[in-house]
Amino acid sequence: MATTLSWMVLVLPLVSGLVLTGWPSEPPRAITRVLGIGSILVAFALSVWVFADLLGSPPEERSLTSRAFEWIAIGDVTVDLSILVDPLSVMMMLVITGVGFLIHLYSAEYMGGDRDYRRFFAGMNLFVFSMLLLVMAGNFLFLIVGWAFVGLASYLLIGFWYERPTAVAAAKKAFIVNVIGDVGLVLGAVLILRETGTLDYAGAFAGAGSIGADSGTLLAICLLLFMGAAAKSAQVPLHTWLPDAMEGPTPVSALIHAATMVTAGVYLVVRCHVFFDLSWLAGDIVAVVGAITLLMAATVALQQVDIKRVLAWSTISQVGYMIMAVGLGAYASGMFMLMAHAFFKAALFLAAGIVIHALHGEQNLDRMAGLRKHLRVAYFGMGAGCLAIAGVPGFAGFFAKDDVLASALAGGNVGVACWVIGVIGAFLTALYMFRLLFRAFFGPEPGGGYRPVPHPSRWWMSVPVVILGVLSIVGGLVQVPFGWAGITDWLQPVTGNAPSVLAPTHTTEVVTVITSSVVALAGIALAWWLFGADPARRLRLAGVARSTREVMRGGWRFDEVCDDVIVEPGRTVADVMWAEVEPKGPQGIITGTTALLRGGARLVGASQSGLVRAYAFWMVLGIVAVGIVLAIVVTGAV
Amino acid sequence: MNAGAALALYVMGAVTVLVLVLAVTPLGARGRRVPEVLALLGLAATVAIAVAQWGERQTAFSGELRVDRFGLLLAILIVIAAGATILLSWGEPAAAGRRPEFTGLVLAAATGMMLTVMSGDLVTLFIGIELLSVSLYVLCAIEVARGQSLESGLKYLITGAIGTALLIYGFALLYGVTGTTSLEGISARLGAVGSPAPEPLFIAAIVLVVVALGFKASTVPFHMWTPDVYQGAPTPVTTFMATGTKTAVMGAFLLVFTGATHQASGDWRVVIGAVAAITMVVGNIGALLQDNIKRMLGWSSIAQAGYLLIGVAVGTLAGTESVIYYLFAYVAMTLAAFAIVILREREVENGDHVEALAGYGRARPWAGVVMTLAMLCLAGFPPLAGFVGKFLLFGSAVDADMTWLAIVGAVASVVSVVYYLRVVIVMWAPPPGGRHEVRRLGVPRAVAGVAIAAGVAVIALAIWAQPVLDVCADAARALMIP
Amino acid sequence: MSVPIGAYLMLSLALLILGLIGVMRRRNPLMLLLSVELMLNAGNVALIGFSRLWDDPSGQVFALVVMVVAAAEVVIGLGLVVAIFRSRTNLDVDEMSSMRG
Amino acid sequence: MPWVSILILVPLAAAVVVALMRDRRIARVVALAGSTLALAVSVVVVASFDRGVAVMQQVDHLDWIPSAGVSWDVGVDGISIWLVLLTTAIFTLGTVAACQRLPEQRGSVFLGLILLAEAGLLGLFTAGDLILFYVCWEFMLIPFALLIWNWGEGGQKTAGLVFVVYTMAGSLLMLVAIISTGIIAMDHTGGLSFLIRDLQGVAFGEATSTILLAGFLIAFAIKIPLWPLHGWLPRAYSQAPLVVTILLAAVMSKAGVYGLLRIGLPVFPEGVGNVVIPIAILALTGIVYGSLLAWRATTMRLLVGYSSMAHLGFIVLGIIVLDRMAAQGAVLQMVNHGLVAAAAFVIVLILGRGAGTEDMDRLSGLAKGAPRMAVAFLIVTMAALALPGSNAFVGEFFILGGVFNQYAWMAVIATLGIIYAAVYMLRMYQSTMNGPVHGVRDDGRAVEMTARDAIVLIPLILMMMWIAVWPGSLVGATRASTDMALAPAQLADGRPVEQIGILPARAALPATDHPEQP
Amino acid sequence: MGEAVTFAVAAVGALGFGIGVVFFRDAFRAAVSLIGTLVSVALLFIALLAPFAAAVQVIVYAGAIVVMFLFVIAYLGDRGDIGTPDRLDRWQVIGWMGLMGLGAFGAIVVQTSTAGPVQAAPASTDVGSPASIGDAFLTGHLLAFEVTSLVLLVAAVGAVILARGAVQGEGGR
Repeated sequence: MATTLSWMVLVLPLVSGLVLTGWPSEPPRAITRVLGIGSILVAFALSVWVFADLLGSPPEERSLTSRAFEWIAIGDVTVDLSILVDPLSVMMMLVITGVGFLIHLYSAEYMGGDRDYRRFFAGMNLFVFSMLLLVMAGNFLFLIVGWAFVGLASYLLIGFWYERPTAVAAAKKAFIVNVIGDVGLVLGAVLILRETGTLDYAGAFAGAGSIGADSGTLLAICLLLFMGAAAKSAQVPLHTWLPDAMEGPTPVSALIHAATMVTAGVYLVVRCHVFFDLSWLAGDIVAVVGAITLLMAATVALQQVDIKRVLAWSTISQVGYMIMAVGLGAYASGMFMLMAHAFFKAALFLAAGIVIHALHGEQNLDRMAGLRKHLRVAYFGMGAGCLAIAGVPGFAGFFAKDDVLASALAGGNVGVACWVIGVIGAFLTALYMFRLLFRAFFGPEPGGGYRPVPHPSRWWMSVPVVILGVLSIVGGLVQVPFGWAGITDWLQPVTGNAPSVLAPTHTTEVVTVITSSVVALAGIALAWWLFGADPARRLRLAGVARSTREVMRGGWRFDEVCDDVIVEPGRTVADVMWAEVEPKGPQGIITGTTALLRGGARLVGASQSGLVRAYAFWMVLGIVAVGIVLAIVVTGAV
Repeated sequence: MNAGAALALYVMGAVTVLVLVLAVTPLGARGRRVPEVLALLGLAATVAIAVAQWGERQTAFSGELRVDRFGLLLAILIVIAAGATILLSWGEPAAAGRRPEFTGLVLAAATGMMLTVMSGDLVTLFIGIELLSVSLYVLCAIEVARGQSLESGLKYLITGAIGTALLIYGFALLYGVTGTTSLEGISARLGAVGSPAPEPLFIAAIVLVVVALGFKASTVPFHMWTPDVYQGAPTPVTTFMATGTKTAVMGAFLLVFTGATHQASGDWRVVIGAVAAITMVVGNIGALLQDNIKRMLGWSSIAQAGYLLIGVAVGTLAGTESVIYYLFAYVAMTLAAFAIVILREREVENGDHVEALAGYGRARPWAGVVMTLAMLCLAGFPPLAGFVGKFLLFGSAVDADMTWLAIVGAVASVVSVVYYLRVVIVMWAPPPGGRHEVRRLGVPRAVAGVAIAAGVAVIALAIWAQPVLDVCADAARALMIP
Repeated sequence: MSVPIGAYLMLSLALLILGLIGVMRRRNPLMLLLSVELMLNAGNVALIGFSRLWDDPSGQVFALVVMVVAAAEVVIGLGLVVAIFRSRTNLDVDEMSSMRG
Repeated sequence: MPWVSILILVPLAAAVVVALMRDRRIARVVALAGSTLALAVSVVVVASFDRGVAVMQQVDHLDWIPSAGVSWDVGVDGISIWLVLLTTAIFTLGTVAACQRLPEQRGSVFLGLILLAEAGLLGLFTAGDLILFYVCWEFMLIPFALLIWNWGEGGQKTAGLVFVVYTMAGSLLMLVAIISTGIIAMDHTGGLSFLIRDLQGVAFGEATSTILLAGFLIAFAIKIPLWPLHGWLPRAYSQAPLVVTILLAAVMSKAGVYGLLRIGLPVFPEGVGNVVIPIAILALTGIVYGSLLAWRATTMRLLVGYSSMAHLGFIVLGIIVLDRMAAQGAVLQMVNHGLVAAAAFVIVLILGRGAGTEDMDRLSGLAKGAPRMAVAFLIVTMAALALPGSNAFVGEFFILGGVFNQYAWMAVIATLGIIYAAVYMLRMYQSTMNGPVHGVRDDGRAVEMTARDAIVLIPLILMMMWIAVWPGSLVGATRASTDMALAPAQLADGRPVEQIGILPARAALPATDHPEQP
Repeated sequence: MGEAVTFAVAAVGALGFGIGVVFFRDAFRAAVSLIGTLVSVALLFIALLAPFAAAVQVIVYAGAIVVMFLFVIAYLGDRGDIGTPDRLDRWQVIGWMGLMGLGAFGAIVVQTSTAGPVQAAPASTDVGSPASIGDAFLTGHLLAFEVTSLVLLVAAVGAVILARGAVQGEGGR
């Protein structure tokens, strides 16, 4: 029963996306809305039904696989088109379709003014389908297919306004980084195929033991898979595409670059936790990368001026938290953070969307202030989001982040180091989020008031923000320290109870709760002092550590380094090939032989002097030549 | 001494004399085509007799003439070439005033060629070659009014005379070593002695014979005269030289080397192989930049002589069989090519330039198709007869483990593709002056007939390759096993 | 046969080479034909020498046939020379290179 | 019913009839009828194909020159079945495209030559006799060469000549190699025969086998084209009329690879061992080199041309590493690349016609006026860069898998090709479709895909989608034959037995060469 | 003994006149020296017991052919011969070397050859007599005999064509 429903959840967005694309001309707005949003709503409803169905059945029967048909039988491996419905994938389905529905609702109005209304919703639906395929795939091959479709959808949506060269470049960059990630995943899958002989999750994980714990191959598998995850979840080396991806419309940023796509990496690590359990080194590497990303992104977010870029860097930082958690083995807390993050980050983005929409596309913080009087809903959304993300006790973020940090503290000395970085990160998060809040919503209006008074948006946009706001407040109660652990119990059948799976102990809970609360409040206070209380103070402090802040605003120069190290050498090699090697090598063969033949022909022609006596002369030489050859042959032969 | 065996030769001789006599009688006057018709009838009779005598193997004139399958088959090919030449020269301006003499001389040359291929004795072989050469000297220079024709005649005569002198000297030495002039006697004498320490005189004989026959077949060190003479002589004569002489001289090569001195083949295989290799390479390279179509076809015939020599150099049964088959294919392709050149020459001034053919394919599609077929066949493109011939020749070379010869042949054919296809390009390219100014001159039916027949032959030889090959195999066996 | 066959062969070889020298040296076609006659004679000497050696008549028959052929060639050669002379004044063999390449 | 012989003779007959026609309209109708009839016959052949059988099926044998061991021997097996269908399908669509934009000069001959090329290619893919294989190999050269000369675009006419002479140089060496193979085999088997199935059992011995294989490989390398011998590719692709380029890139480029798998591996197993590494390195160079040049290419044709060189490098790599999965992936990839290359060139055709120029840098923003074209172009681009989920990905994934099993470092280098594929295909798509509208009148509506273009493009895309959704249907048929073609080479190369698909019961075990060889 | 003397005389004569044929600048003297060569060769034939051949040589060769030469040389006068330097000078050296090589090759061959029947033929056989040659012609080489007539016929027709062409060229009949 659950599997048939899951197939419907998967197929619905695909069908609606294809219908919208295939529609002969631009369909009326109503039909686009019904199809686009309706399909996601129904998908969400069915997901809830599946969730309820799974909840009803005993834990050990919650992992169901269903096979549509034998996709390919090649060599001695057969791959089926199959889906895996288990607590992990259902949880992701809920997040994707739930938050997805709200964002679709929101974008109905946000994109109201755009000519390609139908193309937007088709893209969004195809994105939801790809994300569902990714999380529900039953084997590594269809994971990769889902993975690539998600990359394609994000390419299409980032480059939605394709007439803007910056958007086109951003889309290309995102896609190419995604392909690099894909390559990592493909090589990982191929290595798994070689070692375990199958691509199915069940078979691969069963065979994982035979690869030999902590062996080089296992490490290679984990790192290759993580390479894919890092590209998708924008971790340190491969994160440069996310800030540029803000070129796309805000709902796109909300759905893709906050709630769902960036978390695919986390999902992947959790799904393949069997490999990571067996290789502690791989886990630690992942955790360290998460930690570094967390810290680096937080510092950069502090300096951003564009409202969406602040949120983008904050996403990179928050995902860093999740990657750190799952790296250390705290799978449940990582997923809990993922869910909570989906709620408050979506709320923040949508609120920002309202602001941008109201100010007719204005995204620069310097030209915003005192909006709380005009945009009440945005203020509520942004406020709730900030409180949640900062980890103020009682809000969703607090419980999630606390769970992560508590588990980290219990995870050996690497865990402790991560805990410390996590705490610093929490402080910085509170600082930059409330900087955003205070600069945008508090203080006097710029230039003595907005000429066209920003009018609040209609219900399409307000309702989702409010719902998400409430969720960011309430969402955390699912798993409360010292209370109940909803998420851990729910994911227990998936993550199992391998020794390396981390859970917070009593003491670490207490310590973390105290420290994170103190740190959060300190961050808010500093932010109020810097930006809230006296807007002019910010200008006075502009001179402090100007050069480092410049570097931090540029994203620690990752873009420039990457260009110089990878892109430019490739370009020069290609130019050398095109200008030097091609004309001399392969083309050279042709021009060379033609010249040779032409020379030979001229030589032979010249010898035809037309002089009779010359011919007689050549005959004599011919006789002598034949004589000599024969003499050599005869003496040689004899 | 059964004279009956040589009936075919009698008929040819009689017809030749008869036609030459016509030159003086009024019957030879312009208008009525008496000499040509008489000649064609004679040729038809000869073929009929040759086919009738196909079965037996016998010698006439006490060994001087071997009427066996080998001789008869090549004789048939020669007669076909002669008939085609007569048809091609139907309205030939060069032979305007002196048609009986022209036809008579062609018949004389044909008789000489038949004599060469059917000879069983050095003297007959020599006199056959000389009759053939003398007739062709005159034929080349028959268009007395045109300087180039005379020039080609004299060039051919002078270099021919030198060749004849060397041929005599070679045959003399051969006679000196073996004491007899009959080919069977020579091979018996060589066989009897077993494989002698190579008698130096015999080596000198081989050198001179290879040189002399090489000259007649226009192989490379001795090819210099060919392009000039092919360009200067009237085109039907050039055609006859390219087809008939080549067949006769290859027959002579086979008779002397594969036939008579095959015991000593160890010695001459490499030499002829080397000559063949050089001929193929230089022949093809020489033809690359030619812009006069007759001169280009001259160079191409040099190259084709190289391919034919592969079969001779190998000295085996398979080699001889493939030479004979390739001769059939070669005659067909060359006739087709020259027929179109003649057709073009009659329509436009200096028609023998390659540019003159520009766009001709579009003006006369059937001529274009025939010329394309001829060129593709000469280049060795499958599935035409040229390819089958080359395949058999290369096969025989590899079979006698002279694979290097096959490789040189392959490389040379690649070079040949360039200039053969250049003609095809020019043929089908859009005509220079927009619409093609083909004077609506009536197409001489005889020439068109030869062209189409040759075109069809090129395809037929490929499709029914096996029956033709069986006939060639019989001929080869007749030669090899006395 | 007191004089060995080798001597006759050396003589005929000498004549042959003399003929070849003549062919390469002369530019007048007439003189060329003369040298060719010389080479033909060398052939005849060899032929008749071997005929004597083997005591076999076919050598001499061959020699006689060669003479006939030589005659025919000379007839046509001279005819050509006369014809060319009438169509053009000088008779330089080198001039006759209108066809080349 | 000798369906396979009929399959070859139908286009041949149609070609002759069409070429001789004066009236262009009737010529068009007959040409279309001919190619669709050929497609129908090929469907019949495919329908009556028995998947389990590895050896050649539906064989028609007719002696041509028995004394020289040459015969008309055609048949179909797992490797060639889909290539035959690909050929007839692409040529039918090619004929449709040609009929839509028939050159005014001698249009009927243009169509005739296309059908002639189809006959040659079909002969090549079904030939069971080496000589017939060679004859068809050369026979298809003539029509393509003539097409490039008389109706070539841009620049002088040398491209056609270079193309023919270059291929002929290789193929004539192959002819000598074929003859040597036949004759050397004669000592082993008594009778002279050029049938591949007879030559397969012969143990040539390592040295001879390698030399003979080298003779074949040069010809195949030129045709594929492998890295250093691809000089003819840019000239031929840029100067040929686009309809011809479609046929060249989609179908003719498979001749070399097909020859490698049909003749190279099965007939010379001992020789393959010491050829694997050199060919693999050349293939890898081809992948990287082709991708780099595609990235720097100026016109769309060159970009797609060099990219097809990279893709073919992948296919060759798949075959040469002697791994079952890679080889089966390679056979599937041949079909995939055919479809993708054809679709890409059709799009270049439509863009070139609409915008008047094929220079990518002078066009941009066409998606605004041509949304349907943008969607089609996107699908083809994604297939061309082997996006997971596309048909090309299926082949590439399993080739990578197989190559990874044998030589891991090769697979890693090969992935460079995938990354660069994304770079240059996106460059092509974005520089024409996205950005501000420029270089075309009325907002690019001229470039929009009309119904006429759809007839050619949509079938190709549908076929691609079919393979993407259910590749098993194609691969199932090819497995047995590919394994049989690979087995002797794997044995000779000393691969572990469990990697070998079908133990060559009939074919002699060259390694052991035990006496009771059949 | 007599044979050695005649051989010596004939050899000297032949070579001397031969050099004359090749090197005389004047055409007439060259033709006359050719006659000398032919007569010396005839002498050789006599030494080789081939009297009939010698006779034919003198009558046909010297008598007919060279006379024709003389006649044509007289007809053309000195217009035929031009003193301009020939254009083959730079190749001349290689030509001479080629000839020397040929000569050496021939000499080695002649010295080392062991051709010929086991026992030498007796001196006094009448092989060369007209009777035996006639017999040889009509039995062994009848066909060659017949075809020579055809060759001469062709030569005659050729001469007529060339001559008539030339005459018409100048407006004759």
